[in-house]
Formats: sequence, C-alpha cells, structure tokens
Amino acid sequence: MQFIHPIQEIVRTGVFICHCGSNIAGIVDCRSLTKYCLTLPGVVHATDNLYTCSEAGIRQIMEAIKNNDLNRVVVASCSPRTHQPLFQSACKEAGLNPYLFEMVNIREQCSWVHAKDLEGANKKSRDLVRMGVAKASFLKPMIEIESSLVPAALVIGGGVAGLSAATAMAGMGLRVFLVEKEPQPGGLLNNLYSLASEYQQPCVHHLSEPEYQSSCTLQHFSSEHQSSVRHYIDDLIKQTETNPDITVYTSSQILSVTGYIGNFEFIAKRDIKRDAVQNNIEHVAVQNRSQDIVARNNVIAKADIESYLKENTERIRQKVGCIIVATGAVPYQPDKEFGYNGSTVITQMELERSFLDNTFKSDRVVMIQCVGSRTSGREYCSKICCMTAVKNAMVIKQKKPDSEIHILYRDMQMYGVENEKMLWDARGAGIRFYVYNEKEPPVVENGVVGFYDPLMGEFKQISCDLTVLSTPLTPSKESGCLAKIMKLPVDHDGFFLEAHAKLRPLDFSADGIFVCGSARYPATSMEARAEGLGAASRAASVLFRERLVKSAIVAKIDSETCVMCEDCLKICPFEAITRNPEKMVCQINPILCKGCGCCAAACPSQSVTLAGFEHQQLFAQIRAIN
Amino acid sequence: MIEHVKTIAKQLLESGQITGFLSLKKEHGQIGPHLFQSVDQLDYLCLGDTTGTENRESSTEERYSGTVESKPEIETNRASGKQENQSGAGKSRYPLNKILVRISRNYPSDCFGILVRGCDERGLKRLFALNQLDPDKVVRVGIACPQDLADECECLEPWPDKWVNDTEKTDGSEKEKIDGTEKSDKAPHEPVRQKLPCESVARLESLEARDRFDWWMEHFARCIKCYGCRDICPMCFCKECSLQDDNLVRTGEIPPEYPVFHLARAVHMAERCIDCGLCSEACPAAIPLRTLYKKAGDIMSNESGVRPGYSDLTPSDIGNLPQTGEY
Amino acid sequence: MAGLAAAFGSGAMTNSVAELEDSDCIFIIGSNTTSSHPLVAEKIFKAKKRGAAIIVADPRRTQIASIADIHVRQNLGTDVAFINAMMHAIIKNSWHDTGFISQRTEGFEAFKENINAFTVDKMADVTGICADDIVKIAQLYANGKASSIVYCMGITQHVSGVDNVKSLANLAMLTGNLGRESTGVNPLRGQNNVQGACDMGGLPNVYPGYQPVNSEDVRKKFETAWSFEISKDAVEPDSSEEKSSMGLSADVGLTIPEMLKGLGDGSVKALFVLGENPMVSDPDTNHVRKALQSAELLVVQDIFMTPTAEMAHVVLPGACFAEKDGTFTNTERRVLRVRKAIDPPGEARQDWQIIQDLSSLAGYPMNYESPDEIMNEIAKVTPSYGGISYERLEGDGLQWPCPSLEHPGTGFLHKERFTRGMGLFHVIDYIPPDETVDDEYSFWLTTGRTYVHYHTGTMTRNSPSLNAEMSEGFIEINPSDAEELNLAQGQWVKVASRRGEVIVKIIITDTIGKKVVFMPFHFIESQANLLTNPAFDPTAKIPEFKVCAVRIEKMVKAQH
Amino acid sequence: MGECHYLEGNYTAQKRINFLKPLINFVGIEKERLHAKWVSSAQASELVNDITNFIDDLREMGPSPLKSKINPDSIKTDRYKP
Repeated sequence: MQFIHPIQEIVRTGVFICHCGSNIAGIVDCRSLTKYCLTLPGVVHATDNLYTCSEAGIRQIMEAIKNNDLNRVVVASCSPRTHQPLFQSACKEAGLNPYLFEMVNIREQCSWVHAKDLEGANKKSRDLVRMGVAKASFLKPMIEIESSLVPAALVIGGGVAGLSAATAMAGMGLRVFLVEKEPQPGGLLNNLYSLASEYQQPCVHHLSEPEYQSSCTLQHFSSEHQSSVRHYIDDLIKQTETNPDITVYTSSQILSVTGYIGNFEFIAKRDIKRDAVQNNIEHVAVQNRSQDIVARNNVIAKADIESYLKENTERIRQKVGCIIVATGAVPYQPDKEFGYNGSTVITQMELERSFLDNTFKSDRVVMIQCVGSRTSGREYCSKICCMTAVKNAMVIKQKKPDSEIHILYRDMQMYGVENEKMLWDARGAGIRFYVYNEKEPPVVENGVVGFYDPLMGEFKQISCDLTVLSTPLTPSKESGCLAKIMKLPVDHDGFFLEAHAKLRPLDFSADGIFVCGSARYPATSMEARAEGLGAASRAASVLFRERLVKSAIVAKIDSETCVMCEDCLKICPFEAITRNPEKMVCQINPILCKGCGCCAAACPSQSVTLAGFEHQQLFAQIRAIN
Repeated sequence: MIEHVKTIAKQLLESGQITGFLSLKKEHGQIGPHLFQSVDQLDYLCLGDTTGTENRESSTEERYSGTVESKPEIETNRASGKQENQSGAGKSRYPLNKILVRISRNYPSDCFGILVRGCDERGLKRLFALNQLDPDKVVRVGIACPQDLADECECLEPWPDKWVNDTEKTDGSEKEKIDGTEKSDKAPHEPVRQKLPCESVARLESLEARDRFDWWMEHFARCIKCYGCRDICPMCFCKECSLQDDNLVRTGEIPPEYPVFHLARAVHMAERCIDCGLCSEACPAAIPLRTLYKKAGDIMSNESGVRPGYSDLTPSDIGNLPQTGEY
Repeated sequence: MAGLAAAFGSGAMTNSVAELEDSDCIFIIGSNTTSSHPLVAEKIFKAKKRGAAIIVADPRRTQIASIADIHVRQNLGTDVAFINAMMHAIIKNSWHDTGFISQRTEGFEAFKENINAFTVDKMADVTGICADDIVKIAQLYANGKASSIVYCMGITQHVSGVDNVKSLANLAMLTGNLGRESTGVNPLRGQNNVQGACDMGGLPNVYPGYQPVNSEDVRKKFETAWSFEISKDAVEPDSSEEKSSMGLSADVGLTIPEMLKGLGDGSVKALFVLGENPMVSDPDTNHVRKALQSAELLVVQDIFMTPTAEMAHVVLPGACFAEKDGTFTNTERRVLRVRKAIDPPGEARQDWQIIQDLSSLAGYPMNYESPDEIMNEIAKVTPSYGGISYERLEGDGLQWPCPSLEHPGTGFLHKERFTRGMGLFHVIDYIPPDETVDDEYSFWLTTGRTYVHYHTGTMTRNSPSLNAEMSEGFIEINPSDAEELNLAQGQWVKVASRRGEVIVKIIITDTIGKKVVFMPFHFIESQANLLTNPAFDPTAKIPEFKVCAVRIEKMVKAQH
Repeated sequence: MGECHYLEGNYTAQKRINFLKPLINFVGIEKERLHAKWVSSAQASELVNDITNFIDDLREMGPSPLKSKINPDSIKTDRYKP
C-alpha cells in the first residue's frame, strides 16, 4: 500500500449539486445551495445540473476539473453505494486522483426524508455539503492496491456440490485441486438409493389431462430408476477424474490454509494406505500390516506409528487463488431416541442402504419426522428430510404396493411445486400422514408407535414392523476443524456462515473463499449442484482477472508509535492484523483489510489510521456541523 | 517486613536470577524508585513509608509550622525499622510497573525483580496481557498495604497474590525463596471488595444528573493539562498519546476541552485502569480522576464480568475472552 | 522586592505556599496562577474546597478567575487606585485591625489621610470596577480570619510597580493579615531560582542576604571574607595605580536598563549575560538590539543558542538543572538541594566552574572544590543562610531565615516583629501608566505567559511536545472588538506601537476585556516586546511590560 | 444485529454504547442523550419513528449541559490560504 503525500497545496474544490430530476430539486433549492457552496472555504467552483450521473453531468465534472484546476471534487446527490465509483472514474479520467473525491448524500439523507419540511431540508442540505467540503479539503490522493494471483482453485469436499464446482471451473480452463476426506468422491449420494427428483412429476400446468391422469399412477416408477442416482454420481466422478485440469486427492484432509485472495497456500495430508485399501491395491498386505501394528500397539513406541504414518501419508502443498468450501454435512445418528436400535427402528439413511442391499422386507412402516431437529439443542429445520421421507415412502409403495406406510410429522416442509406435487401423489398412493405434537412425541415400543393426534384429539397406536426416523443433516466434525483452520465463521448450529444471506449467499466475508452445498445448510442434490456451479462462477470471476485490484481504503499501523497492545488485533473481524514480536508492533495485511475501521477506533494511541477516514478528515467533517 | 524483602532481594540478586530489583529507595530524606543492582545498595531499600505510622499531611504541617526539626525526623525514620516492619507498605507510591516497562524495553533479555503491592500486581497482569512485559522476565516480591491505606484508596484488593508475611520464615524451601512469598490463606486484613460500588462512586450517583455535571465541571475546570495523570499511569505505555493529537484535543488552551479530554481518557482507561489511584495523587488540580475511572471499571465489570487486573486470568485467557479487548 | 523591603524590611514571600491551603480568603492580583504557578494554584484549589473566598483581579478571565468567587477586571495600570479604594472602604467601615496597626506599624496617620481622597465611587471610574465589587472584595478580604495576598508580575511590571507592592503591604498591615500563618503578602517569583539569585546578591545594590553595598561594615566584612589582601599580592606590580583602589566598590551597580543605556552611549563596553535572553525578554527589542550591537564584547553563557547568544562574541555553554549540583531557592524562600543526574553535554560546564575560571584568569583566583564548599562560605557571610549546610538540606530543604545550625527555618516571616522593626505604612498616590491609549493607538496591550511556555521559550520551545501544544504567537482580542475591526478567528493582524510592529494571528475570546489585547512574549517570530514600553519603575527599574498602547490593523494579504 | 457488513462491527458499537451510556450519565450528561438502535434497510418506518421519538425526547430534555461550555471557534482555518 502506498500513500502519496502531496506537497502542501492550496485546496481548490469543485462542488456539483445534482437535481436528480425532481428527486432533490423538488425539495431542496439547488440554485441557492450552489450559491452557498461558493462561500465555503476552498470552494472555487460550484454548479448544479439535472442529473450529475448522466453523460452530460460526468462530462461537466471532467471539464470543470480541467478548466478550474480543481484538486477536490464533491458531488452532492444520491447514495455513494451506487454512484461513487462512476464519479471517481470521471475524476480519474480527468487526471485527478479518485480518492480526492467526496460524495454527499442529499437525496436519501435529505430530500426524501425531509420532504415535508422544506426549510429544514434546505438547511440540512447546506450542513451536509459543508461537512463534505470540509472533509474533502483534507483528503489525500491514494493508489489502489494491486496484487498478483494464482489462476487455480481448491475445492474442499467431493460431494455433489464440490464435484459440480470442480468440473465447472475445469471446464472454464482453470486448474482445480479437489480434496476429499473419503477414499471415494461422491459424498452422501454414494449412500442413496434414489433421488426425489426421480419421483417428481412435471408440474401439472405443463401436462395435458390424460398425462396428468397417468402420472398419478405408480406404474411410472420402473426399476431402472433405482440406479439413476448411481449413474448420476458416477458420471460426475468420472467427469472429474478424467479431466486433466482437476487433481483429486482422496483420503485427504486439509491441515492448513494461509494467504489471502489470489494467493492462498494449502497443505493437505493424504492417507495413502487408506486410499490403497479402498482401491483394492495391496489390500490384504496392508490390512495385515495394519493389524500387525494394532496388535503391537501396546508395546511398541509411538515412534513406530509415526514412522508408519510417515511411510503411508503424503503431504500435499499447493498454491491457489480461490477456495470453495463444499464439505457437506452428515446425517444425525440417533442415540436410542424413539427406540432407535438399527434393526426395527432405523434412520432414513439406513432405509436407503437396505434398498440398495435389497434387504428391505417390511410391510408396515411408520416414519417419524423431525427426529433430532427442531428441538432444543438443534433448532433448525433440516429442510430435506420431509422430501426424503415422502420419496422413500414412494419407493416402498413401488416395491410393495400393498404395504402400509404412515408418516408422523410436525410440519411438512415440501417447498416448491415439484415437492408439493410429490406430496399429493404420495397421498394419492395411499400413504397416510398424521400430525403429531412436539410436546407429546410418538413413543415406539415393541413394534407399536403410539402418539397423540391433536387433530382428532385422540391417542393413536399404529403397529408396524419397521419404524424409520427422519434425522437432520448436521455439520460434520471435520468442517468444524476446517472452520478453525481457515478461520471461517460458522453459525450457532455449526454450519458455515455466508457473508450475506441475500446479497452474497455463496461468499464468505473473507475474500476469495466461497461456500456451497450442505456445508452452508442442508441442501438437496439439485440445490447442491446449483450452488456448486454458482460458487464456481464466483471463483472464476476472481481467477480470470489478470491482477487483483483493491480499494485503497484500508487501515495502516504506524510502526513508530505502535506498542503491540493488540487491541486492534483482537477486534479485527477479518484476521487482517498480525503481530510482529521482533519489532514489537502489529501489522495490517492490506489485502485482507476491508476498511471497517474497528482497529482505528480501538487503538489507544491513534497509531492506526483508516485511509479516507483519517482523524483529521473526520474531525473536519464533525466540526463543520456547528 | 522490610528485612524479609531485603533478604529475598538479596537472594535473588546473588543467585543471578535477576539483573536488578526495582523498588523504592530512601536517600537524602526522599523516597524514590530505584533499580537495585548490587546487594550492598539494599540498605537504602524502603517500602514507601515516609514517617512510619504518621501520615504525610500532618508531618507536612508540623514541618511548616517549624515545630519539628528536620534532621532528627529523618533519623527517627531510619531508626524506626521495627515500626516499618509492622506497618508494612507505606504511602509513598510510584508507578514501578511503568518504570519496569521502560527498563525492559531497553534490556529485553534481562530478568528483573520488582516490589509489588496489590495495585502494582494488577498492573503487571494487565501489562503481561498487553504484551508490554514478559511474565518470564519478571519476579514479583509482594507486600500488602495496611488497612488504613486500603480504606483510603477504596482498594478492592490491597495485596498481591503472594506477599511477604511477617510470621513466615524466609529461610524456607528453594521455591519459596524464588517466588519470594507464599500465598497465604488468610488475607492480611479485610478487603474493601464487598463495598461495591465504592463509596465515592455511590455518593456521586446519589446526586441529580445536573448536580453531578456541575460537580464534575467544577473539577475539570481546574485541569491545567499537565498530563500528570497520564505520565504517572502505569497503564499508559503508548509512545504517542491520543490526547496530544491536535485533531482530538485542541492544543493551546486550558482547561482542555471538555468532555473530549477527560472522557477520552476515561474510555481509554476502561479496559486498562487497575485502580491504583496514582492519577488522583499526581493531579496538581486535585481532580478526583480515580472516582471517574472506578466508575469506568464498574461498568466494564458489569458488562463483561472482567475487572482489569483483578481476575487471575492468564494473558491467553484474556485474549480469548469475547468481551475484552474491545474498548 | 524593593516595595516589600521598604515596608517590612525583607523582600520575599512572607508566608509559605502550603499555608495558602488554610487561608479564609485569597486575594490574587496580577497573577495567572494556574498557568505560571500551577502548584501554588493547587493550594488555592484546596483552599477553595475548604470554603475560602477566592478573589481575582485581572484584566483577563484566567483559569483561576473562572473558579473565583469574585473576578474583577481592573483597567491596566490602575492597581494602586483599586487597592487604595479597597482600603478606603475598609477604614470607612472600620474593618481594619486597630490593634495590629498600633502595636506593629508606623506611619498610619499620614497614610490614612492620603486614603481619604480615594473614595470608592471615584476610583470605580478610574479602575473600571464597579463600586459594589470594590466594597465586597474589601469586606471579604478584611473580614477573613486569615487572608492572603498573592501577586505576580501583573503587579510589579509597571512604572508604579513598587507603589503597587507597597499598597498591597499597606492592605495587609491595615487588616493585620501579617505575621500569622496563612496570611501575608506573597509575591510568586517568576523563575525557579530567582529568589536564590536575589538572595545571593544578584542585584546591583546588595551583597548576599540583601546586605547593602554602600554600607561600610558590610563591605569590610566581605573584603575580609574574600581575602582581598591575597588578591592584592597576586596582582602584578606595574598596576600599582589600580592596586591602591583595590577593595570592594561602595557604589551601587547598574540595572539592566542602565546597562543597555550605557552600551548605547559607550559608557559600558562589555556585557556578560548569564542565562538571560534580553533580545526576547526586554521591552523595546529594537532598542535592545542596537545596544547589544554596540557592545565591544558580548559574552553569553546559556544552555541553548538564544537570540541573544547569536549576537554574542563569545558563547559559553552552561549546564542545565539536571546537569549540576547545588541549590535552588524557591519562591517561598526554601533552599532546596539540586542533584546532578547526568553529565553536561559536549563542552558545557558547571556555571560555578566557568565563573571560577574566569575569575582566576582575571586575577582573582578562586579554588572551590565543590558547590558544598561554596555553600559553607555563603552560610558564613549571609546571616539569613547562617544555619544552612548541605547536610541539613536533606529531605525537604530549609526556609530562610535560618541563622544558626539549630534553627529549624522559618515558615512565615514577621511573626513577632518585622525585619525592619515596625511595619511602615507608605503614602501612595495613583500614578497612571506611562503610556495611555489615544486615537492612533487605541488598544491597551498587556503581555504575559501561557501555560505551555516559559519565559522566552529558550527551553520550552525546544521541547517538541510543548511546542506542539502552542507553536506560534497570538494576540487575544474581545469578540466585540473583533467584530468592529471585521476580524475572523485565526486571521493575521498587524499590531503596532510607537516602538515597532509585529504580525500575529488573533484569537477571539471573551477571556479578555473590551479594548484590551493580550500577547504572550515567548515567541521571537511575533515578539510582543517589540511593542512594549521600556519606561520603568524609578526604584526597582522594572520595565512596564504590562501596559502599552497599540494599534491593530487587519492584514490585507496573508502572512506566509 | 449480526448483519453488519463488517461482521461484528455493530456488536462492537453496541458494546461501546453500553459502556458510554452509564459513563456519560456518571459525569452528569443524561444517558438518554445517547441513543443507538439497529435497523435494517427494510425497517424504514421503524427508523423514522425512532428518530422522531428521539428528537422529541431531546426537545423535552432541553439543551445539553455541555452546550454552554463548548467553544464554537473550532474550525481550523490554516489550510484555506487565499
């Protein structure tokens, strides 16, 4: 980062007042405001125009800079969020450093909110402009921060989200490293029998009446569908593994991530043995050896294990420009809740496995929703279990059309028209739905599920040979570790926290790191894929730049006066500050700094200054209020 | 007590464990801070007593009225080693921590001993947490303040974790020698901790807001901006002071602009002030700064449950506490 | 000092600083106490806390004035009129202490007769203080059980400086506020050791301990003490003419104004300046410059290269306070030990060693080993320092008079009797300032110190933090005057007097009264003493720094 | 809360407010003169109400005790040399 210190100059400020059509001019008397501006110290030029952001307005600014030798520009108009970059680039084009520009908001902050008080609005507009002009006179020219970048990406997690992201980026010609902790990519999909989408009918609006009729029958589900999920995930894995731009590290775990956007470096550990076992290479030999080790474990010193690990693990060290976190989630494993025993009372996941193994035999099935979710300790809704339950009920119906299936639920979460349709289809297929009360949960005992039906106001008992518990997806332990390693924020449930739920759903607040799939929140495979693709495009938008350019609005610590009390370090939400014990100072990495200014406020010795918001500038602004 | 302190200091110096022992020295009838670097200097070591059990005010009066002769007074003092033994730490206090920070900045690899009271030790703990001192380079020798001094200071804990105890023999185990002192189960006297909020704070809070404002204004109007409060404060270790920033506090005028000057300092003190009260003692305008900072400390402990220097937190604990380090 | 010496017989603070704390009434006149004597101010704050009435008479609303019970702004140079009016009110209301007057003083009748003319109403017009306030102040002061007077340069730096002091002495005697604790007439000395310098004979008319040079006995005593016979032997034989005239001079020496005048007319050839900076500190700087330029030899001994030192033929680097051993005598007559903390830098040397060498070279060998030895000699020849030795100065020092080794020192003077026997009432008439305003020079200028800087800034302006606090001169002007002259805050103005002109920034503040302006004199760039009037008090020879007439002009072009 | 563009910025601000309120109250400035509220961009009416109420409260309280003590001569003029 670089501050250019100008030689002591005489301030020549130009002020531009925007009418914003009638948005501002309808309330504020722009003419007299312009005249007023000319009386302010340092102002040598002031003008008003209909739309300062129009081409004519921009041209006017540029000409005024040249003709009047302006060295400060103040525009009084609307929100800086939308138009500041435009005006700054106009300044730049006219040869003025863009950081010598100051914007005053007299629309949202004045004409709009004070529309009923003309006199007050006019007075306030003068105040605001005076403050802006006062600050402008202390502005300093600055240079934007540039840094190089590595056009490669790291994808953590080889589930559907991670695979989608990796293939998408590789498809764009980017180098991708995919780190998967299991020996096989594919994630949860490896354990699934089928996907809900296979049972979802096209929306009714698109169907003719006969089609609709036929779609209501169960004949539609043929046995071919059973392998479609396998086919789907295998296809994704194949795409990934055969792409020369993608390097897949299976049985691997991230050990550390350092650096910043454009220049991350990660170290991962790969367990060759485990990988080998799964890939059936030296299967027996290695297994023997490992058993050998275990057997001798009690006697043999730690060093042996370490040397064994040394022989059998591999360290991976790579540089990347962006990171996509797609670590997914794991299903909640109940601990005897609702009589869980793994045989007659199982989870949906285990049900899917029994489909796959062809060991499913039951005729009377009761499914209980919200097991381990939406309760104290895990308050969120896992979002996908209702859909899964209905889908699996349909699978059972398809396998055994005579089977009795009851689903006990608290609220059905079947969002979207397809899901909604599937629910109706399920009802049509004879699957029975009962609502139950959170306070009086069903009791599973000896093949009988008893519960209170609040709709009927009666206690019911259903006997069954299989009870299936719908458990939520929960953040895995590994993603918790990863959050610590990468210093990423998680929410109170332990899922990764995006920068903004609506505006930046796939970004972390730290630049260059993105999130997708169930790592963020339980997602369906379709959602995970969509998010994976989205994250890929977010990363690509960074990686296809030649250099990274960052706003010069960052904080800087004066190493002469810093005494390393670490107040700034503790308060920095972006981990941009590090300590330098040798020099006994704290330092700010300008690439990581977002310019929030917390450190500048916390520093007791004013050693931290936030460029563009220096004390001198702020106090000039404050003192101009009067 | 003083003999015990001297013995410990001697042992520490002779063993080469410390380069110097920072304590108070009585010389030319004046008490001042001193870094004892050789054993033979230790004769001058003192714990801060000016005139034994007499307080300073009365002795000043006597001196001015010419009833007490100066020379015998000094001799009485020197002779009254026994009395000092009983009265313990005296009223003359100096920001020894602050001096230690300065010394160790210049000699970062050396280890120093330091005489600490309760307030000094609170200061040390904060300074450790704020990276200004290395705990491994400081050997503390604790002394407890007498009850009357503690009452006057409204000190919540007028003794350090470990202090030299009269009844204890100093020729104990090796460990005991090194640590200087052993933690005693029994407090030397009743702490004032129970009396929260402090009387001075409570008295002010009972006033009407406007009266309180006038009360403070009357005090702040006397400020001559000498920066004495900052210069004596053991927690003020910044190389450059915000209060000397022309943007924040206008230069060239006294009294300094209110509320910027005094409240800015109070805010800076929020997480730092260890309630030693040296600021109030040093203030030539007799502004009750301690009361102001006590209140800041009260608010902090209400908000975060942490009172700087009081809890037995290690530096890393403090770093991990979500509520600290914010102000 | 001359004023107090005339009234009481000794010129120093009659009481101790700490005693102020217990006063019932403190009358502060001509002292910006918080700025110039902050530790004295501390005692005043404490006194106020104990319920004492604080009265401040000052043309400026200083910080101490802002906490005062009554603050009045007298017109510049009208202190005698003001104090006399107070005494008029006291006598009229019989608030005076007749017992004290009859037992301890003389000259009361003549004084009383004179005071009759100074009626409160008449003086209210002269001083610009309303009559009620004068009476109220008189009442507060006279009725306090222990009332103190505190004054500083605002009283002394006038053509009537000695009269002002004598008037204050009159006031104290009239009300019996003398010779007791927490009372008295207390001049605050301007420098840390100015009292010591005066005590040691740093005045043209006295030897150490205020022993007059024109007294035969005293001269004899010092000739003996300083072994003049030896000195005579040491002188070369061919200077026999001078030999006969050897011995100490009976003539009173020259004061600074006289020296400068002498330099001008050639009667003084050489000047040895020790720790002074007349180029900044003396009035009418242009005149000072000319005088110094005409010196055949100008030697300056100082710790910094001052503007005066820059003009010198020889500069001798001295040692600063932390670099020397010795004593300082502070404003309350307390002799304090000063101990050397560090060695003087470069070629700088101890002042006494420089003087010793110079003396030896000039033919009078001095061979002191240490300041200790010098102090022993002081004790021998100075009665008031008779009992002072370095050993006894351990701790808090001693307050003179301390005539014998057993004497504990003296907290307040004139306990049983005045030094001169009876306290003398002087008949003082009001003399207006030497220069008054007219149409051309319509503003009253007064000068003083600021809290940041000390005197000519020789030391304080070398301190980065102090200089940052206040780095340039200014002139204070009342808002209504500023409006009249159409001046804005911080604007540059030209200030001119009959002697010179300076360009300086203005500070608009109601601290200062209408038609009065104030300038600090620390700044060589905007030097207040280019403007001030060199007219001086006929007795003490103190120039009238505090009053002169100036004109203020708005600058059309800015000063760069 | 929690939706700060700078992650924890508003929590930090809240802590400061929580600290400052009792502090200024202690030096005799009514703590009601300091008011902080977090509203999102979607809560326009709440913001307006809050500000209006705050202004009303301030009016009711009358001028700040500081008002009489503040010097208006604070604008630095050095940099505007003609």
